[in-house]
Amino acid sequence: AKGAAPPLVMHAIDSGTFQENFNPFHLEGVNFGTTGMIYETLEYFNKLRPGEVKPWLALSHEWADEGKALTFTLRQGVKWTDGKPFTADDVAFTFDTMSRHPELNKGALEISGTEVLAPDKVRIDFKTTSYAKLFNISGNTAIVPKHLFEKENPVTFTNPKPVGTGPYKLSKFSAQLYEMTKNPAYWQPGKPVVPTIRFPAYTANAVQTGLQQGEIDWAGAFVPDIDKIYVQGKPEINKYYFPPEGVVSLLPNLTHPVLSKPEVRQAINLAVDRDKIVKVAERGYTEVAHPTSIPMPGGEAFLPPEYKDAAYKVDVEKAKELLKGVDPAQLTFTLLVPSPFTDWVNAAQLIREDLAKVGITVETRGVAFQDWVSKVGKGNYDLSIRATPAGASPYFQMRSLLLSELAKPVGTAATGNYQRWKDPETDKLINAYAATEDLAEQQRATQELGRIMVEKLPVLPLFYSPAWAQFRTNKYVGWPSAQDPYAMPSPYTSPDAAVVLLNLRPAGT
Amino acid sequence: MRFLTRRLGFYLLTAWAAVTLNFLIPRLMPGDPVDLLVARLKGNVDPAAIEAMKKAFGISDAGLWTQYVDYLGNLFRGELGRSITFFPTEVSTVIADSLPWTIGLVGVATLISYVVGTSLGVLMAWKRGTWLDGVLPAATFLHAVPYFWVALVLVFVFGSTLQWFPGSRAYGLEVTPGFDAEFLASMAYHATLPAVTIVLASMADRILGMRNVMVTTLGEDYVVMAEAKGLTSRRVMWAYAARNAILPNITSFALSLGFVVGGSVLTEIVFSYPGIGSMLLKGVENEDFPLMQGIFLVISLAVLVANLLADLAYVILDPRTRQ
Amino acid sequence: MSEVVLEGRNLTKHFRAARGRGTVRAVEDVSLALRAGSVTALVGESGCGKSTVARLLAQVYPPTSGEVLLRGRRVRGFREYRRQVQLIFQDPFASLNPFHRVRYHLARPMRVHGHVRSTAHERELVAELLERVSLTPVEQFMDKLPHELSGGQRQRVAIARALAVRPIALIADEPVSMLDVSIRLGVLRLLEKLADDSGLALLYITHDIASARYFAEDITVMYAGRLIESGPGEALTQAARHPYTQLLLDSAPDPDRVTPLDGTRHGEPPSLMAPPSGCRFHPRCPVALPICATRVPGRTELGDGRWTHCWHAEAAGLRHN
Amino acid sequence: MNVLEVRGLGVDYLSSSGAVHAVADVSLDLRRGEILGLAGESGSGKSTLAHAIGRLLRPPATITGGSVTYHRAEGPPVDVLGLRREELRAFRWRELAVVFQSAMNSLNPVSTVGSQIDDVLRIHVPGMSRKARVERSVELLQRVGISADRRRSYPHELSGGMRQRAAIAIALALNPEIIIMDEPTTALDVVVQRDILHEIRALREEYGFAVLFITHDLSLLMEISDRIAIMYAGRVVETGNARALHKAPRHPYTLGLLRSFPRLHGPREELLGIPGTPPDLRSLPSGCAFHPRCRFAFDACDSTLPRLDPDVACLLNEGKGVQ
Amino acid sequence: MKIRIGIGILVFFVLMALLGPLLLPADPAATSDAGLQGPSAEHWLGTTQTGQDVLTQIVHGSRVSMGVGLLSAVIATFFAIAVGLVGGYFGGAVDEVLSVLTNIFLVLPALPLIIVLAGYLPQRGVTSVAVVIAVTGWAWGARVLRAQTLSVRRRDFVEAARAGGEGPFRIVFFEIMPVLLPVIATSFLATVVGAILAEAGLSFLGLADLSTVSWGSMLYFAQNGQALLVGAWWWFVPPGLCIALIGTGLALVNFGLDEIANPRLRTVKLPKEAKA
Ligand SMILES: Nc1ncnc2c1ncn2[C@@H]1O[C@H](COP(=O)(O)OP(=O)(O)OP(=O)(O)O)[C@@H](O)[C@H]1O
Ligand SMILES: Nc1ncnc2c1ncn2[C@@H]1O[C@H](COP(=O)(O)OP(=O)(O)OP(=O)(O)O)[C@@H](O)[C@H]1O
Ligand SMILES: [Mg+2]
Ligand SMILES: [Mg+2]
Repeated sequence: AKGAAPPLVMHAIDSGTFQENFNPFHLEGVNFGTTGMIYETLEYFNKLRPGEVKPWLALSHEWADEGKALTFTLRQGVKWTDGKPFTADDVAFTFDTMSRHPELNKGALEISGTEVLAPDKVRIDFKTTSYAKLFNISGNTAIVPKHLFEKENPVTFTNPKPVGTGPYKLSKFSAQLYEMTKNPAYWQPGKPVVPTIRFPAYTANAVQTGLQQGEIDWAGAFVPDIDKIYVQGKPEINKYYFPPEGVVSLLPNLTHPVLSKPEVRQAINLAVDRDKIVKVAERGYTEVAHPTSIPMPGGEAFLPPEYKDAAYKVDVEKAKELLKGVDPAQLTFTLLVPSPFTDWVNAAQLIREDLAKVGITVETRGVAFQDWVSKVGKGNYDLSIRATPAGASPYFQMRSLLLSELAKPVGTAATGNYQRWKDPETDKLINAYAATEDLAEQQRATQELGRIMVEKLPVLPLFYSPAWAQFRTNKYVGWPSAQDPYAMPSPYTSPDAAVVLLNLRPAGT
Repeated sequence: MRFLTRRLGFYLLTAWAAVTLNFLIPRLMPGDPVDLLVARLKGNVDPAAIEAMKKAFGISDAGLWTQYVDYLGNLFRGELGRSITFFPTEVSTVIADSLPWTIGLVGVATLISYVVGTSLGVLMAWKRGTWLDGVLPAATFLHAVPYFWVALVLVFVFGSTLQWFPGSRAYGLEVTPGFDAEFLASMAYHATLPAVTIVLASMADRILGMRNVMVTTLGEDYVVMAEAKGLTSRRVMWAYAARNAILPNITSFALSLGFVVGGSVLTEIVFSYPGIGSMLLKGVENEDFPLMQGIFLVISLAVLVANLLADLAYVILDPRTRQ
Repeated sequence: MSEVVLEGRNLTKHFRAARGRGTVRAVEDVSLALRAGSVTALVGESGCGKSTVARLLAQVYPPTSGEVLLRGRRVRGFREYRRQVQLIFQDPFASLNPFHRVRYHLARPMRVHGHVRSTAHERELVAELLERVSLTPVEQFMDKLPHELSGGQRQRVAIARALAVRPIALIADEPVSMLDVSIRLGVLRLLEKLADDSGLALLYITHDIASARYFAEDITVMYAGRLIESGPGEALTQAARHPYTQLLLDSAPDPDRVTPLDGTRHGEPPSLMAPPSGCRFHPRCPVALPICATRVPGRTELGDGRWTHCWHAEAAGLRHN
Repeated sequence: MNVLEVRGLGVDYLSSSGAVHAVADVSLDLRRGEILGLAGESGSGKSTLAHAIGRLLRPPATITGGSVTYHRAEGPPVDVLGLRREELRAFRWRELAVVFQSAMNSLNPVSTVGSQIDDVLRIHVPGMSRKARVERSVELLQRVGISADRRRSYPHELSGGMRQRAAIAIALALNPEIIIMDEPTTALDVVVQRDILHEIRALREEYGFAVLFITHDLSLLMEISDRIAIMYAGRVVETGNARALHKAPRHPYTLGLLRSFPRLHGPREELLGIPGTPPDLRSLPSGCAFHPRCRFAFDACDSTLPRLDPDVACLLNEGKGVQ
Repeated sequence: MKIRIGIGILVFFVLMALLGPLLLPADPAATSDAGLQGPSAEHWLGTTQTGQDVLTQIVHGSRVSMGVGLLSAVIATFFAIAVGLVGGYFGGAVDEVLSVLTNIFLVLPALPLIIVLAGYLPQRGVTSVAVVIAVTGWAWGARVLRAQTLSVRRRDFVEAARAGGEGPFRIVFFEIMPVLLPVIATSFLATVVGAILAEAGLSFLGLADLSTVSWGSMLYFAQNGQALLVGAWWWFVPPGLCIALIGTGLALVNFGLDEIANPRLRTVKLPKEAKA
């Protein structure tokens, strides 16, 4: 009937079935929507506009004690869906729980204690300077109700009947489908507009058919031929938007005697035709990365000024020139890619073709995902391709790409800096960023890091890893766009998806 | 009876070996689940949390032997641990949720394939030289087509193009699980294509196996004698020839169940069927030791039990093994 | 009398029955001697243990108890024994490997036992063997596969193979029962000739007592795993002393028979898993005495190399003395 | 009075390497109540002939010509080869029963002896009550010397002789006019064989059926049969009264066969045997198929095919055979 | 007849594997701008999404797929012969141990086993995949061979060879094995089919080396590129069809072998008369 707004069908994560788990502390197995739609964070960080922070459950935050104490002022009048008020106790409880249970502390926050200063004021104390972890603290930690969680073991609790502060409530659950309906008492008046969200289970295969047949309103899927399968000649309704959420780079293993030579990396850099990779392997869904690797647009302020307009150019002759001093017999590498990532496998093939032109022999080897994770983690590879997530600001990306602390010896699994870049200057810059709250200073440090990226080539950025988002405008409009990137458009990013939902309005308005 | 006792002993031994291998194999896998988790979460986890997570997942650094003893002890108590992929759900819950689907699908499909395939095999042997011989090349072809290829073609033709049958899921989104007619109908409707895949791809084995044994059996004196006795063809064919020819096929049938289950992994994946095959692949992809072990164990034990049942059936059907 | 070449003394063989259901007492206390240049027949119904005796003598099976002596000595070495005692099987269709040519079948034993010096020598020896078993022209037969030969020809190859190692004793386990009547004769004659010419000691195992009469000097009759009577062929077939031998003789088809068949049923041969106590024949014996059911009759020597195991003979013997 | 007349019957086995003429131009009479012995070397076509008479041949065997006529005690003669399916079923076992060589193989290993008798009764005597059928089975078994409690035994639980008796009991179930016995005692030892032969004769006296008794043991036939037919390479080469044949065989092949059997009693006669080997039925020697092995062969033998005229097929002495 | 059709199919594919890459020397992985084009004079079987020529891929892939099949069948058959013949011939404790081993491998779900073993290998190339498939695929053949050996070992000619003084090694490999050749051939051919299918399945799950062009990896990419949904049947159908055809060919040869060993299995033309 007219007037009754239609439900929105959403597909976030490929899955055959759902398990009944709505515990926001969990990383895996928790159903999408738990954070953002049911539970909320203190603040909202828009990754598409680094530096933009919006108050959410907290109205403001304030650092003290050289980044070791953080005080939040909370929003008043927010209620849990069971009617109990949201207070500073809940916030303190949430952070206490994380410090009590390190396995739930995914952001590795070094919490030393919490203190409730007033019903709407709470202070969290840290062992070390934690300016750089603000996103993890306030942007990525869902606050849970103390009065319900204190009775449970948060590690194993599956929270089948979640009670949150968010715009939605869980209304129905089965292994193939769960539904959320709007929280009538939500603290943002008149919102949300979408009354019901349905989450049917789709596997990676089924989702393609689902998109083709118009079953899904909002998805975040890689679609091999988006025009044919999804758009189907209706670009006005069947829209998509793939902003960057990180960078995919070619990793040269710097412990390799040949690849550790800058001129070799330089030659590779000049030989690889990134435009073609983007067009053929990535089907034009994304863009060639900025040489600093900083996601664009959005990261302008973090770019070193002299490289603002830098771009890659293929120069086979110069590459050959650079390789003159290297024994051609040594220019043989294997390029390790995870087989399931077909676009990377194709990209690897293109890189192979490009490098062959400058006399570098590359053997591409596709391996199982876990094998790839293990080999790259332990540094047992020559060349590989890997994505690095952007995080709330380019700093996070730089840190995980370059911090020498992360580069473990070959044979030990690393959690970042897989190419094993060791440079004291880089480390100094990264530490400088973390030691300040001042945005300008942070930007300066990041610019320096960008300069290192361009000049020393610790890794070779290829293209931005796109955030997938397909959405239809026949039911609702107001989706994020390149013109208005108010949140990550992908349904699988939290809490951004909730922010998007709160922005939707019925079509035709 | 002695025969059965001996077999039972053998199965226990095999079960123990399977359990032990199940324990060892996942531990020989490269990488570890937390690394994978980190990789899949694209670095949203800080390394400091990893140690704690390992502990929570029950990944211990204890010696292999201690782990083995613990593992056996837990098994005896029926504890399979918690899944890592679906943390903190218990593996037994995951299996309990998915196993019925597989058993239902694979069980019914295998049963159909067995009954139809065996009957066809019998008929083909009986009516050699008629048009039924034409089934042979068709069966041969189906025998050689990859399971998933058949499945994908079926999905494309009957699922996407004609839209006669759903190409994914175990039941419609609109129905709520429960034992009512609507749910059961939806279930059967959704199971059609996957079942057809399994039947098509596994029936050939049954047809060919039965035909060959049957042809040999038809040459036996007792079949000629039955015919000479003036019995009806039906009776000769079923009570004399097929009844005997089925015996050597029982064992191979039980063993092939393992292969059918293996094949159903692919089928389940194509059809997004929430069975144990999909779970297995998920477990393998995520190096979810507890889940993989649990599923390994269930499949192995199921095949063992099927074999034991086949032995039992053999004893019941073949008076020569009684005594 | 010529020298005893191969002798089995008190041979007993028990098998464990399939799936562990008790023991099969296949052969019990059998003593048998083969003499050079002479054919000894072992006669008995199917399943009475003839083949087992053959295999015990050939040391294919180890005896449960008793011993096998070759020229009065125990021989230990596996190859050494094979070189001296050879076995010919019942079924010429099964005893030749369908995959190997005649030449291979004959050359292998010679090679194994080191009788061959060179390829040319081997060929010569093979030709000689074929000649001995009358498979001529030799050239033609040498390269044939078993399926290209008729039954009689195959059995000749099998015999030639046994001869290839130059044994001193040959055990023929029903060598002609699978052959057509019309060609049996040729094979039997060949065996007879080998015994005569080469001085082989030959054990001819058969269930056809009539052929034993024709081809063997001595006949030993076996029943349900035990020997029951033995003696020179002619004497034994014309005047059997043991009731079983008599029954066997009466039962054999004989177109010349004048007396019509009598109508008594004789029952089935006993199971070797639970053989009858005492004389194993007593349940079927028309003249059984009470003692037959309880005690095993000993050997009664009847003179002229004849002896029997029967309480009647024993009683008669006692009376005579 | 003939109960069965075979005229000019021919059977070929078709195969890729040429047709095997297993039975060629065979004519044979079976008189009411007699035992007709059929002897010949292995492969001479005895079983094929018997199967042809019972219409039991399976592909690749084909009847190439001739006729088989059955004469009831009253009523018109029956063309056996022309019977339609239903008529054939009635003919089988009511009029003609078969006992095969090895009873182990001709009894269905998975059903009891009793039920195999019951099978026949149920199909052929539809009105018979269950109780009556059981009684009849018991009666039949007792008639051949098997105790009633063996009715529930499976074939493998019986000894060889008992099995053969059971097969005969099944053959007697409907009091047929003709029983074909294809080497019914070959697998048995002589004492048991003797008992069974005796049984057969006694039953024949009692019921008056005619027997076609097939074996390759000529001396056995001489003893049991009334008349004898000798086959060689698919043809009947001599027929005649058993005694007469024994005393004065006329075909050189019969003579050779007779002189191949060592005798148990009387003087040691010289054994002749037959030189050479049986012929390949695909390419028979021209003329008389026996001539390459015949010691009496003369020129005409390799060109002229002798006909059975009236009792012997031999060119010697103007068709009268050896004299 | 059957065997002839079967051999015909096999010869076709063998020729394709041997000569094809010489006739079509282009790199099968080479990409071009002409993506997702249907069959044309230039691309007989069309192109993939990244503009690779499907025909070139099929031809080059045949080497890999058939190579994997052959290699793993050779290895598996080797194991099967060793375990089956030795166990069957010697019997006793050796046999008990070997049959327990065989049965365990029969019962264990092969797919995860394959993944584990693949991960355990230093290299995950075509060879490794073949080895891994073989390691999980020998048990069936061993079981069949053991059963056959058990029956052959009791045959007189084996006894005769033993009585003639032959040693056990010679008996197993020169007396028993030749007789089992048809069985070995049958099991070998069946393993080839199994291995080709297993490789395809593994690739389809993304668990094999996908940077090598094989029919399995083609299917994987076709599926990932949703070839059917975008209507690119020329991309999806040929690899599957090739696998099926080669499997059919092998199976037909197998039936032929069976029929030679057991003539009763032959299909026959019934003469009109006998049918009635
Ligand atoms: N390996 C064995 N295991 C168990 N029992 C056996 C074995 N070999 C023979 N027997 C049993 O021993 C008994 C004697 O067998 P054997 O083969 O010696 O008899 P036979 O007189 O040669 O019979 P036939 O005339 O049928 O060849 C039979 O009951 C048989 O079942
Ligand atoms: N299915 C068949 N295909 C081809 N030839 C066959 C077939 N069955 C039998 N023969 C051939 O037909 C001929 C006659 O066979 P048949 O069984 O009638 O002989 P037989 O006299 O009964 O022999 P035996 O005494 O061995 O039983 C034989 O040469 C045999 O090889
Ligand atoms: Mg024997
Ligand atoms: Mg016959």
